[in-house]
Amino acid sequence: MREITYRQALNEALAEELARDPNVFLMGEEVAEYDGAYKVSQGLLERFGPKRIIDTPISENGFAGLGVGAAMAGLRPIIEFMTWSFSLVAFDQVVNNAPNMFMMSGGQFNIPITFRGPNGPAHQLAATHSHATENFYASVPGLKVCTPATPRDAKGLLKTAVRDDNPVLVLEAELLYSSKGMVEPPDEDLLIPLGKAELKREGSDLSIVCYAQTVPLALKVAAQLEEEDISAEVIDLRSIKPWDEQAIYNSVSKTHRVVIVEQDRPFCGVGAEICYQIQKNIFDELDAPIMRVSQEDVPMPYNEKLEKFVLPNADKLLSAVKKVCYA
Amino acid sequence: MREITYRQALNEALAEELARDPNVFLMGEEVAEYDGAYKVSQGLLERFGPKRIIDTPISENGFAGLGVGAAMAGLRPIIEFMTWSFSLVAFDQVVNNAPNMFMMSGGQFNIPITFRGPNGPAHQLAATHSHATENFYASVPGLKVCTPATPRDAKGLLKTAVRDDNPVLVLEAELLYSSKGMVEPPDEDLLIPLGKAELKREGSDLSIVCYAQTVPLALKVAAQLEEEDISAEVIDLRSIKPWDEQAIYNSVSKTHRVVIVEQDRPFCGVGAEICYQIQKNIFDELDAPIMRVSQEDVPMPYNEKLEKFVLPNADKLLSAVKKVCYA
Amino acid sequence: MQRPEQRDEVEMLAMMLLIRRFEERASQQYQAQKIGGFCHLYIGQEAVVAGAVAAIRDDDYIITAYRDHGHALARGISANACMAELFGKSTGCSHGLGGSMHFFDKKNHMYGGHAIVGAHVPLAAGLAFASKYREEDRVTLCFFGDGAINQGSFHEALNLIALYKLPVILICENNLFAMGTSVKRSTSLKQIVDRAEGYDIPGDIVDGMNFREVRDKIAEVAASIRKDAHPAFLEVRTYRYRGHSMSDPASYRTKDELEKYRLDDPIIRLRAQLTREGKLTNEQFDALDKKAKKAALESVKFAEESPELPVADVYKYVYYEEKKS
Amino acid sequence: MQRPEQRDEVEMLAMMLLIRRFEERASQQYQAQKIGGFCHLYIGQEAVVAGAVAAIRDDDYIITAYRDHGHALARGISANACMAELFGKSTGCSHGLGGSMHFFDKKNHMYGGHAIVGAHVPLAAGLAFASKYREEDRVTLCFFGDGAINQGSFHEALNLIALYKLPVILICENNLFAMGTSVKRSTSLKQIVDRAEGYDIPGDIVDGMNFREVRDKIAEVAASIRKDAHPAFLEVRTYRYRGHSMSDPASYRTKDELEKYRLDDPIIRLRAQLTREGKLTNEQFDALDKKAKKAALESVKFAEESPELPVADVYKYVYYEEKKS
Ligand SMILES: Cc1ncc(C[n+]2csc(CCOP(=O)(O)OP(=O)(O)O)c2C)c(N)n1
Ligand SMILES: Cc1ncc(C[n+]2csc(CCOP(=O)(O)OP(=O)(O)O)c2C)c(N)n1
Ligand SMILES: [Mg+2]
Ligand SMILES: [Mg+2]
Repeated sequence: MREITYRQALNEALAEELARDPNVFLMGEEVAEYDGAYKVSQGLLERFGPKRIIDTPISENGFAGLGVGAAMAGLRPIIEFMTWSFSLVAFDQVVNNAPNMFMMSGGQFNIPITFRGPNGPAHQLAATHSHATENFYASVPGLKVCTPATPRDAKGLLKTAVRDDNPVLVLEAELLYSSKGMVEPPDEDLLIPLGKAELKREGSDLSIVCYAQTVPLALKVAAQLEEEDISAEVIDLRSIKPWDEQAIYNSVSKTHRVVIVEQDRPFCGVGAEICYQIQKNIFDELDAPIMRVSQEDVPMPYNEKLEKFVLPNADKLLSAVKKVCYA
Repeated sequence: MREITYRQALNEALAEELARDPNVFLMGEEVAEYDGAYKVSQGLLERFGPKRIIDTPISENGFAGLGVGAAMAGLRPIIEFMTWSFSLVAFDQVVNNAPNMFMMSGGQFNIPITFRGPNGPAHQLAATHSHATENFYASVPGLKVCTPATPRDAKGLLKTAVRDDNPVLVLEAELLYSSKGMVEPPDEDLLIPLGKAELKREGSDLSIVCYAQTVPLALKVAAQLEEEDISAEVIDLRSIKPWDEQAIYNSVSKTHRVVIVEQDRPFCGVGAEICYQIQKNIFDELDAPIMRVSQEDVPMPYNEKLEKFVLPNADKLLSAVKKVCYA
Repeated sequence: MQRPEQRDEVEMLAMMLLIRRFEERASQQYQAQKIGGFCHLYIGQEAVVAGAVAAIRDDDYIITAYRDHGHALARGISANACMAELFGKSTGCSHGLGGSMHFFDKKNHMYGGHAIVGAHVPLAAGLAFASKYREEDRVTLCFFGDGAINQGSFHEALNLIALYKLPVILICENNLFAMGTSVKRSTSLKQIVDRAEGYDIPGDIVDGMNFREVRDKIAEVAASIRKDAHPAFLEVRTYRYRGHSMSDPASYRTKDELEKYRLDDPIIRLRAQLTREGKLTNEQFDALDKKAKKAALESVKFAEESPELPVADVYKYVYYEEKKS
Repeated sequence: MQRPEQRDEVEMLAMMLLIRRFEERASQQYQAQKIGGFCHLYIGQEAVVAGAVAAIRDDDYIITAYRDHGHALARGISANACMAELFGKSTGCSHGLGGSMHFFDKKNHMYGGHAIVGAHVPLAAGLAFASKYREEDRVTLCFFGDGAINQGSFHEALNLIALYKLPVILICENNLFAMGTSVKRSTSLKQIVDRAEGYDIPGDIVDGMNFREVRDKIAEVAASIRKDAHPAFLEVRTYRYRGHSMSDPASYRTKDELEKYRLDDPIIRLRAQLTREGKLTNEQFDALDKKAKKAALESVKFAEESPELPVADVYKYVYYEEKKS
């Protein structure tokens, strides 16, 4: 194991999958000559050449669709959205062509494509550039959605995504690109399955369910809670569709209290679905209502303080935990 | 009061608002010379002329954006999507430009626009043409979303939408276009506020929350339940964002049991959000877990029997009700 | 000019007859409510796809919009599999899950049947990208309507296709209308082919009522593409005799206009050409037509008698899971 | 040729200086982390917007992309309001809620600052639609980059604009790059202006480093549009001296290329023209520059001292509710 950044981990995953399978190619804006807008594809053009690392014009709908078509013909495209906010102009290709083809063709055309890029609010990018898209995409049947929180997960989930025979969306956490963590050496085949949550911290008083950028937040708050003698269990979903129902039910059956902390919008957010399933499946285990911490339901403001106010944060999480614990 | 169809009711709403305010215009594919793909705009070209009833090329993204721009300059556009499935190619304009402009401009540009058209699965239109888009759009801050179930609501909500100073989406129920109902005569100003649910039927054993195409379904099942001595209260949300929390809480505080029946996909669907809020706000009133009936989480198949199997239906609703009642 | 792939003209006339007779039956069955959803007929446009298919190889990729019955039949999908698809049966070319607008057949390189206007043009770019990536000399034929050229996806795809020099023949089946909207009312151009100039893609106009002209033009372009990959744009002028879909009375055009085009019927034209050249007798033509009618009728029987999928099978078509042995 | 709206050239030179000095300060403040988010500088391109604004009326509509500081200043928004916006303060032109990429000012008919590439071109169509609807003779100026012309929204908007004959001047600020991608690598065309042919919109190429050429061309086009509404497309060739955004080292281009353009600097060029014609002395120029520097410096002070919005105010900007009296 070595310590590398989330960005390097993604880069290694791409390099390994490109090396492993000649049908894999990477396409997107500035992925080749520029080494990626966020440098995730650094060095790949040099190593794999312009046939497999391909710069595009600013045409998300066009190249997302090109990827789906190439997948129909047997290639395994990795399509980078510079950020997932820009996937909104390609929405129809991602939600109508990629996931429906298998059903519409009666099982003849599965689409082994990976869409990836940074997702969620970064820092003061304002309303058009701060979309957390996970609830949009997780609601679409036929898509799979994963949201790595650590370098190891970033690598393992991305590699799994590329090898999956269906459309998989890797929603990376831009604010974690420079964060570090321990990852197996490059020659081992690190594959992390979709639908397996990770217990990040054991606890007995309540369960905090989190993913992506909210994982470090949950861990920080859990440490704070310890000082107040509240023992929080922290579970990282890692993938949102499929999600690991059993892991959550096991935890909640132990703690009987849940807070879900998510980075998306509140209305019809990911946490709403998880809440519904928990109360449906293990209603009698709940000693208190489930609480969620998410963005405020407003377009993202540019101003730094207002942005912080809109995002999920430690104060909000603490107060939700306390409500749930003293309920 | 007279009996008219849902389609006529929409047509009257358009005609009255066009007559009332010269800043209102209607734009979309086939709305003028063809009288509308579903004949909702019948006769409007003849009455209001080509300056105000405007046919477009097949360019949803273009004319949705044109509408937003015209609204910035003070007009009040009504943009018809031939169906909401086609709004997916205009997604960025609807979710990024229309609702964000007011925030991004620091309150200078509100966008008084109405987007409307038929929403949700119709009949055997298969995966690309059967989208129920309410959870996508309701999750976007800055948008308002309404879903009329009756001719009277169709008229009253559409008129309210056109007069609202913000982007309002009217998701019409195509399968109800030919259904009939009593509506006030045209010269009265029928305005139905957003965020007011309607109690469709009183009951004491459980609350069925529904909207749009699921309202007739809920009423049918409630009648059946009566024979089995289960008294179901049926509440039509009418608008999904904002939605009438108080009306639901009042009903649930009486019945202590809830089933939500929706026409969209299950994952992160509208019902998930309502469930979250109910359990969060009146947890102690619940005697059983909340159940939802929605589509199966699969792309829509063409085959008629399979489509029926995927959609919410009476059997599923009945079985959900029974689970909730005997829980 | 090379035309290595050309198929027998009488055979292709038979194919055009099959398309027409098949669709007449489909129309009847739709009215009898045996077919659901939307149903868009191709009648009148048969020479376009017949000419195209006659000019290319069996392993070239074909992709089109929702008006796809003709393309599927011309590509070699049986009338039975097509009719069964309309009936939603498991023997349909898309297993009864796609319906009229979503005909697929991987084996015959028919890549759909796509119902969102314009959204399949990027897919065509991807098919052609894959053949170029694998250094194959396949050509991708992408068919779309005159209404599709105003979609963003069309635009983005054309620029990508031109930029990457992809082997695609972009075939605009200009039947003068998109639903009730004439080209004049949808497009800011004197002629559609001019749009190709905005991407530096070579363009041409073809008479889509003339099988031979379509075939020869496409054969010429395909040969050039196989030598050195590049795109081409063809505006093929044609006409649909029926309404946009089964529910459209087509009152936006005159009877006279329709009659004018009927006189130029592509089947009658090819028949006359062949007869004049002594390659086809009246008896032979009648026999072909009889055969087409029979095949169409039989396809209805086949579709009716075919089994439906068990409803719970629907879950099998959400995610593909390779059976690992 | 009529040029009724032309503004004093010395005044416009002063404006170009203000834009440059303002952005130099913005760059400094960004590095000092007083400004957040993305920040795209316009330095080098000043003659484009200055020439455009000099040619039109105050009540014409202007809309542009995210590289919008120059457009806002030229339109008459104060340096103070612009800098305060960058600082996220309530005195900013968008109340501190939009930031660098989203400058708005209704009063000055500055319709934004839009950050999704290409997505504001349909908005421009809407602005022009509204003026035509109300029978005003306003012109809409829509600025966008060379990278935007490959977006679907650009395409759909151009077709609508041409079809409805809307009074829009489409101004492509071709600065040769979209981030690190040169026009040659993004567009299948020899020259960008050719894309306008695909819509039958008249197009022209303008030297964007020459204030007078930009102004005269736009004045001419605007006058023609006011007489009889129609669109026009101008490819304005310019250059940005800085990287794409503050975080871009711009290593995709050579120092030589940059130096070549710097020699052609739009401010130096206009200054030389005016000096040669005896309309401006060196002393006067220095005074103008001093004034610009002072305004830029003062704007920083203004922004720093301006109040922020109370955080809970964020809820006020979700839905507009008219206060009924
Ligand atoms: C994005 C989108 N918008 C609208 C529709 C509805 N629609 C289906 S076909 C059609 C007309 C298309 O005309 P054209 O491209 O000329 O093809 P033709 O029907 O003439 O074969 C329209 C508007 C759609 N399917 N997709
Ligand atoms: C739809 C979309 N895709 C990608 C981006 C990221 N992006 C921002 S600016 C830019 C380059 C635009 O270049 P150009 O249009 O030439 O304008 P310039 O920066 O040169 O002024 C890109 C790719 C975006 N904002 N929107
Ligand atoms: Mg057509
Ligand atoms: Mg540029």
